[in-house]
Amino acid sequence: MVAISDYVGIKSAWCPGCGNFGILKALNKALVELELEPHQILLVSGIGQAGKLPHYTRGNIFNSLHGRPVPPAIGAKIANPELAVIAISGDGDAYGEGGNHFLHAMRRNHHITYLVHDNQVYALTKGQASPTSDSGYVTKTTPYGAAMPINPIALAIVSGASFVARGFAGDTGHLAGLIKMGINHKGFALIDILQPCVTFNHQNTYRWYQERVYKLEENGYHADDKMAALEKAQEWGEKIPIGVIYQTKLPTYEEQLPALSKGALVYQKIEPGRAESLLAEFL
Amino acid sequence: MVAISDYVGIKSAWCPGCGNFGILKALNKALVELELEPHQILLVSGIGQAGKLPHYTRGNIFNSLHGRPVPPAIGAKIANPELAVIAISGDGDAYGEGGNHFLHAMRRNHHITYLVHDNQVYALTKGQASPTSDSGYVTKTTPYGAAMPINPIALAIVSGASFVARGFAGDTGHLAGLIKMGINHKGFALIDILQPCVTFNHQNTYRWYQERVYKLEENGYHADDKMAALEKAQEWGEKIPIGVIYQTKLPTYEEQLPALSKGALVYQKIEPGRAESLLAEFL
Amino acid sequence: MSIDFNFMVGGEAGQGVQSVGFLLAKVFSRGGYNVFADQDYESRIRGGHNFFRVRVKNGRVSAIAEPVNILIALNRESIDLHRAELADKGVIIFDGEQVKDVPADGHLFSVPLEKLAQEHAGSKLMANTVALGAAVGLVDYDADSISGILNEHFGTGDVGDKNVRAARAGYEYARAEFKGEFAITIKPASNIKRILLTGNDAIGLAAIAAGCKFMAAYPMTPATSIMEYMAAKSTEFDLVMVHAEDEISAVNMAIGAAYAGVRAMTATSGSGFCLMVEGLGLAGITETPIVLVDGQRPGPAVGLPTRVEQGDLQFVLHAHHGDFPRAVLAPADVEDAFWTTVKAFNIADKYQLPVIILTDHHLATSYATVDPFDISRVTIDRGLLYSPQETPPSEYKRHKITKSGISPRAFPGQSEALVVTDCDEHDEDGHMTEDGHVRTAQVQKRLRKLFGLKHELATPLLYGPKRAETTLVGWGSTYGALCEVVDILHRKGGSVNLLHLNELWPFNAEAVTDALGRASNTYVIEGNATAQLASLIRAETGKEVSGKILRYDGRPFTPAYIIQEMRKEGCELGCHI
Amino acid sequence: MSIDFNFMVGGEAGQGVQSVGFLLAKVFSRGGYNVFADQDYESRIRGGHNFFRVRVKNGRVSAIAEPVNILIALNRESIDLHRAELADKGVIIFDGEQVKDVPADGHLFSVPLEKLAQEHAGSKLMANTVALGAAVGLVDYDADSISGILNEHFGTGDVGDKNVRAARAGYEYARAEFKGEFAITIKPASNIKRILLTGNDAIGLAAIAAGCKFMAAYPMTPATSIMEYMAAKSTEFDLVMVHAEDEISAVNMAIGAAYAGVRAMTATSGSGFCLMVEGLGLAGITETPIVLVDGQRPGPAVGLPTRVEQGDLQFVLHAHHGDFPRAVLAPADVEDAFWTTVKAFNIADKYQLPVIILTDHHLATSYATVDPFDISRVTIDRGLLYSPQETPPSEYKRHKITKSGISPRAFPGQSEALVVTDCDEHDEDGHMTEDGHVRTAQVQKRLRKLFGLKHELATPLLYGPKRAETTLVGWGSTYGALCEVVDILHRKGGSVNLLHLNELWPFNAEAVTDALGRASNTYVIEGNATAQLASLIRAETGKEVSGKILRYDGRPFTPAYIIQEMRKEGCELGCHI
Ligand SMILES: Cc1ncc(C[n+]2csc(CCOP(=O)(O)OP(=O)(O)O)c2C)c(N)n1
Ligand SMILES: Cc1ncc(C[n+]2csc(CCOP(=O)(O)OP(=O)(O)O)c2C)c(N)n1
Ligand code: SF4
Ligand code: SF4
Ligand SMILES: [Mg+2]
Ligand SMILES: [Mg+2]
Repeated sequence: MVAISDYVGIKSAWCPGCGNFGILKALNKALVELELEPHQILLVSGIGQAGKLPHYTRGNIFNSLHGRPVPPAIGAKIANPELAVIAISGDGDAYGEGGNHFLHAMRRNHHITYLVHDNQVYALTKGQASPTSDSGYVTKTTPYGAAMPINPIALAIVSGASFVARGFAGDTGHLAGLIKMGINHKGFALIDILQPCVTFNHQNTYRWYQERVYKLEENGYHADDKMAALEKAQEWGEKIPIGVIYQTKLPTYEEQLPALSKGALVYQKIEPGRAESLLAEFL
Repeated sequence: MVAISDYVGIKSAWCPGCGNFGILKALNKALVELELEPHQILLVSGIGQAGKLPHYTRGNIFNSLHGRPVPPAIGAKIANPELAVIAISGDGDAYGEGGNHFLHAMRRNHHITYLVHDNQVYALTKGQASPTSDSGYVTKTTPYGAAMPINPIALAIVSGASFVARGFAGDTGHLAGLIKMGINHKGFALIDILQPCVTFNHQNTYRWYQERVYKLEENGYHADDKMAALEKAQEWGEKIPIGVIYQTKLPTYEEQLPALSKGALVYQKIEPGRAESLLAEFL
Repeated sequence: MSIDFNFMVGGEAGQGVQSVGFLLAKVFSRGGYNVFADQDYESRIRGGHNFFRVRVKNGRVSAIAEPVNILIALNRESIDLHRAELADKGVIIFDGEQVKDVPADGHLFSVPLEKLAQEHAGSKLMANTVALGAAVGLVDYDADSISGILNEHFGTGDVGDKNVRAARAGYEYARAEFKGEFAITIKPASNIKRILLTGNDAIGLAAIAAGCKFMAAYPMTPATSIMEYMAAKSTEFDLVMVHAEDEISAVNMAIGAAYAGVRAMTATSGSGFCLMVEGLGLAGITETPIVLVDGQRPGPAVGLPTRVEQGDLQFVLHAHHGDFPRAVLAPADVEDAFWTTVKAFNIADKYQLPVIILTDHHLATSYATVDPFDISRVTIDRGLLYSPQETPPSEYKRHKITKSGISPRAFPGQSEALVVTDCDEHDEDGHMTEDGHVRTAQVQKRLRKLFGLKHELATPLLYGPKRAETTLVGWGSTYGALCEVVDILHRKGGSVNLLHLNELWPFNAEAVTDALGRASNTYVIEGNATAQLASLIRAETGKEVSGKILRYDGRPFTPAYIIQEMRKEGCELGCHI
Repeated sequence: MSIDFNFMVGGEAGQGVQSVGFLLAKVFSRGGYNVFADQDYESRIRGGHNFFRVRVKNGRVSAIAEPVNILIALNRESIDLHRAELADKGVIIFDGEQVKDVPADGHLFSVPLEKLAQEHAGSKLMANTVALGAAVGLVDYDADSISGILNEHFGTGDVGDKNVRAARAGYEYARAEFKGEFAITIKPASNIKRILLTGNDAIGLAAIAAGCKFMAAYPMTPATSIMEYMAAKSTEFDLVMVHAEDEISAVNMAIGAAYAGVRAMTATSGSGFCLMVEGLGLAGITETPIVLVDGQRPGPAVGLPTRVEQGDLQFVLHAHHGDFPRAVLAPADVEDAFWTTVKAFNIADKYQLPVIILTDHHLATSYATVDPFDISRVTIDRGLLYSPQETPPSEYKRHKITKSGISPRAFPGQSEALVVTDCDEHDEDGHMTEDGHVRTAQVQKRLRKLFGLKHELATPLLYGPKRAETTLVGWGSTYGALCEVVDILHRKGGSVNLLHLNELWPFNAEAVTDALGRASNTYVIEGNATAQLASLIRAETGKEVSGKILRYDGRPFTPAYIIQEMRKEGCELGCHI
């Protein structure tokens, strides 16, 4: 039996009150409820406050470069599809430095779960605007205000992500539910998580989010209509929807690979002799 | 008076019959009709068959790295907004290698025109699948078929591009019109151009496109509604819309820069003495 | 009286270590002292352990030194971690009411920081300002000087006043209650006006003075503060700083702006530099002048993000495939950072190539006092760039072959001359080519620029006697510490000098060969694990040094550390120490 | 009879130059000859000028040579561009009915290619196959051998048959109509079965034999064909080749797969390698074994995309900030490319680090005959990786400090042992650290791997006499041409040998010092403008070579070119030539 106590990592270096604690809690809860043991999961993170998360829980951990959690997550998943692979980013990591990987991983529908701790700011580097900072947000690198933010939810829907959700770090129960669905989903699952940064983002605070978020599933919303989902994805401001915004069934990249039909690559034996047959082609 | 004869560049290295010729013709026509002289324009291209285009016409030319026409175009535009800056890519260049720049240039609404020669294939490297290759398209690097293509039109709309159009290399008159509108548009203008590659793409041929394309403006379509545009952006297959799919007015990145209010940076004098005042801050 | 005094402020991230440290530095800098201050912090925003060291001297100072005379310990950990570093009669200022059960020793001086802050400023949060006051009080320095600085820093309103009161309370408490043997007093020294700034401040300032009109960058420690400085000054100085989506975009935007005719730069650290490598060669082959700052920190990869290393030397020298000319300048200290940056822009324009300013976390973030830069000495040399008033010939060729390798440069839109360039190999016109002869000629043309460029660079710095038994060899930010080592050994009777390389590439093989040839013992001292400078010297001169002192734990060199390591390694110091 | 015969096929891209050339090579390879064939083409798909050279020899051959004995000119330009390269009695096969007004000379032999193609195969498009037949006919080689090969290549159906008929028509026309003095005949030589393949083919084949299960890459000449080969074999050999969105993703995917426990690789060229530099260091600090192929082409930037250069040496040695161990192997020829690749995977696993295979466009795309690789000699050494059957200790530490620097490696999911790693500096457990001592220990641990690794590498190749007056020094793909230079000079009485570096890094300074010390004259011959190997040798040994022969026009070295340049430079050849 898996227990929360199996998921206690090293001491955190986050600020007291940081929204990341809620995400950590929700993730641990989800893993326990899915009865996944630490060695069955692989956490691949980038660099940023969010990227530190894996160290604060337990599992196989590959803490990768800034902006690059997704490619190694993909490589590892292909090498060993038995692992539950969870990639973890901040908003800068995922949508700034890592924007291109984000787009293409979705269109290929790799079977990984992607948690993006979206605090609308670059926290670890001390408060610069991020790709999701609200338009006009003034920071030391955006003295005239941040540009229009990217819309990760809409991007995901039009790029082919087969599971697109938004969570809130302030509601760990709800978030844990989303993470469970994301891990259970066969295909690329994006969960963009509203995450208050108590130190650097004094605009998008717990309060700010709390006053705005509402749960889609409590509003009779169905997540299977792409255009409706795109419309929902435009909602930001007075009201911010959380929950599953879009979900569909698509073949995963991995299940289309004949090589994987014989089991995980990592368990396949190396037999150099088989290459003998290739020589004939060059005779 | 500007004439087509002002726009004759070096001898082309494209294959006879290539769709790129139509794009070249349309661009030249647009430039002449806009009465822009070669020295008033800056063509920034990437690497690929499309990227060679600037050499085959005339203008200031910065033929940049694969996937990187957009960033230098942005830098040059900011340095000298008097230039009409046109960036030129192939589909691999723009949406593969250059995907991240594409996203962010749109959300910042830089005032440049972006022509993407979309032949749904990597031509210069001899026929591999591109990010826009149709799903299932088999090439030497996608033996099990290409993944779901990205949808550049939809991406552009949700990312904040203020002018989003699709053209067809087989209809140079129509395309020239779009390019003119794009250059006249204040803000980021994407023109994704269906471009037959007669050598490597035997699926999406002139004929294939010709049987499918129809002009939006002939169908009473209005390009000012975002959700309608997103719906249009989903259309691909039996019918493929060409024309302006979405257009809106947004402040450009450049017009928000106080430094540019005193004229182009490149014409501003360097006066080291002004920095004297900064010393006091460190006393 | 000769003063060489070290303060240290220790505490968690978020406790104000940085601000107390900076204010201390400012107090004594204003008082006419030379100050050097460095920051040690972790890659986190709250918690952990940070410290800030402030060295105050009435002679030249450009390095940190041990031992600590006054330690302001804002938490228990700071006492435990640093008490061993205390000078004989050093004092630890701490809040005995908050931090209990500290094993007593002669150094401890408890000040009720929180209580005084609450009483005098109405908030416990100002405990750190109380401590600042107490430290200044301990050395019996002018109390009013703090007030002025606090008011500048926090404003003359309520916050400022409260801080002034907090500091005053600490000051008076220390004067009244300290009963130990602390005999050192520091009095305002002179009216000399010096500026106190970091290496990054100097680079930003110089970039503006040099007319940099465009910067694009992506945040990365320790380079971020340069982009923030440029952004902060962008309205006043008519420049543009773009926070790009990634480093690839940043360097390519800068190249585009430079191609269009303005001075342009970017700044990053190792990982970001990795992503700029392709752009570096783009600047190389298109002959576009750009300035890149690489602020080194320990690698590989993310390594130790907030610490120092000199591990990028060989990388920046050889980054990118194929051969093209570049310049690499590694400023020795804050003063040098300013002038190097000015020179970087001039060289870039004159030789139409990328110039790398190779700095590091220590230089980037350490404060030093220097005489205000004489801005009137800043010259602008844009080389063969046609001015807006000139008209390039209409049959203009951007990559014209010339004897110097430098082609006259027009900017797009300037006239009817078309400015054509390509990252493929190109002919003189800038159009792509497949021709082997044209290729060879263009490669040679580009590389020829190195001849002129080499003469442009200064010979390596020589500190100490012209001739000495032992020559230390260093580069970049270790200059201050190494000079001090020379001074110390010299005082002890050693025959030692320093050969310091700051304008590193193109390499001045003659000067280095010559200098090394004069010493019996030569020791390279550098902050990396593989002795990258030693390897460069050998590649360029064939000479092997007698020994190497290498540090790569992420911490800066100090004079004492260097001497201790030299002793351990059995280096010939020429004196007993 | 001694045969050393050169064919050349010239024409536009799209005219089938490559296929005629390849088929010619195949014909003679099948006949028991040694063949070496290279391709010269432009970065375009149609038009321009391409040529394909096929050298046929009955002794060892691994370089191209001038002059041309038979030129198949598929267009006018090919005649104009190459007639000067013809041997004394060389012949130009061309279609005089299509290509008119060619200034006559004794070399021209007009064959009505299109007419014969139309008549015999029903399509003018098979003119190139007619020319193939004519060339084979000219040397009076076995006609049937072509038919078999054409049927293999084009199938036994209609297309194959038509090609057979076209070739036969050309063959017979040549036998019947050629009236000149062409006396050389080539007869099938032996039944020795050799394989004919390119360097890239050898790398792909070796990767599969070595058990590479995962490749991710982004197309780039000349590396693309490796990814295409792996993709083509992926179903049969249970491997996965991902066409990634960019090179950054490619290298990071490979690292992820390798971390997860499979052998993984990527392949690219200079510009793409630039983008992989950050990933290289990620592999370094996380100690993840990966194999990276860098197929060099002329830089900087896009340079000459379809040509050759050896300009990445210093770059790949120093790419990435900070110090960590890597291996750099530069295969000397096709045979070596196979074994080097096998070794690369073993070394990567054994030392848990990135291994770079530094090849170039010439080796990547040139065909050579070699004896079929003895696959039974391929060994798999996965080093300290726990096999799926083993159970790592539950208190497993991924980065455990060991004497060799190598830590036992588990893969995630293998057991309850958690595999934790980080691109920040980390402790033995893999968790991030700020501790200076832990940092130092991890840097040293990683670098210690170089000691073992160095002994793993072969000493540099020595060709020719052990001792000689003159030693040529080369690296990588120039081996064949340099060996031939040694042979030629030796025959003329020169005292010359070759020191060739293929397993380049970690550098074997002792062996190189020793070899260079034995010669009076030492000349580095390499394909770049700044003599990068010479600089490496000097950095590692202090030794300066007597001279440098450098080529950087994008064309490969040939023996005659080398000798001519050595003469121009006044190199000591030890004989008159
Ligand atoms: C290539 C590279 N560029 C820049 C950095 C510096 N850096 C570290 S974290 C970070 C941004 C963090 O923002 P985000 O991803 O939103 O994470 P957060 O800290 O907000 O959780 C940056 C720019 C880096 N480590 N590597
Ligand atoms: C960094 C880098 N990676 C790869 C390449 C090789 N390359 C050149 S063009 C190209 C793709 C071309 O496809 P696309 O952009 O669609 O242009 P097209 O040729 O189809 O017009 C590639 C992969 C390169 N030059 N640089
Ligand atoms: S800086 Fe912000 S995101 Fe980072 S730990 Fe603190 S509160 Fe959390
Ligand atoms: S390969 Fe395709 S895209 Fe390239 S020139 Fe030929 S037809 Fe055009
Ligand atoms: Mg963030
Ligand atoms: Mg394309």
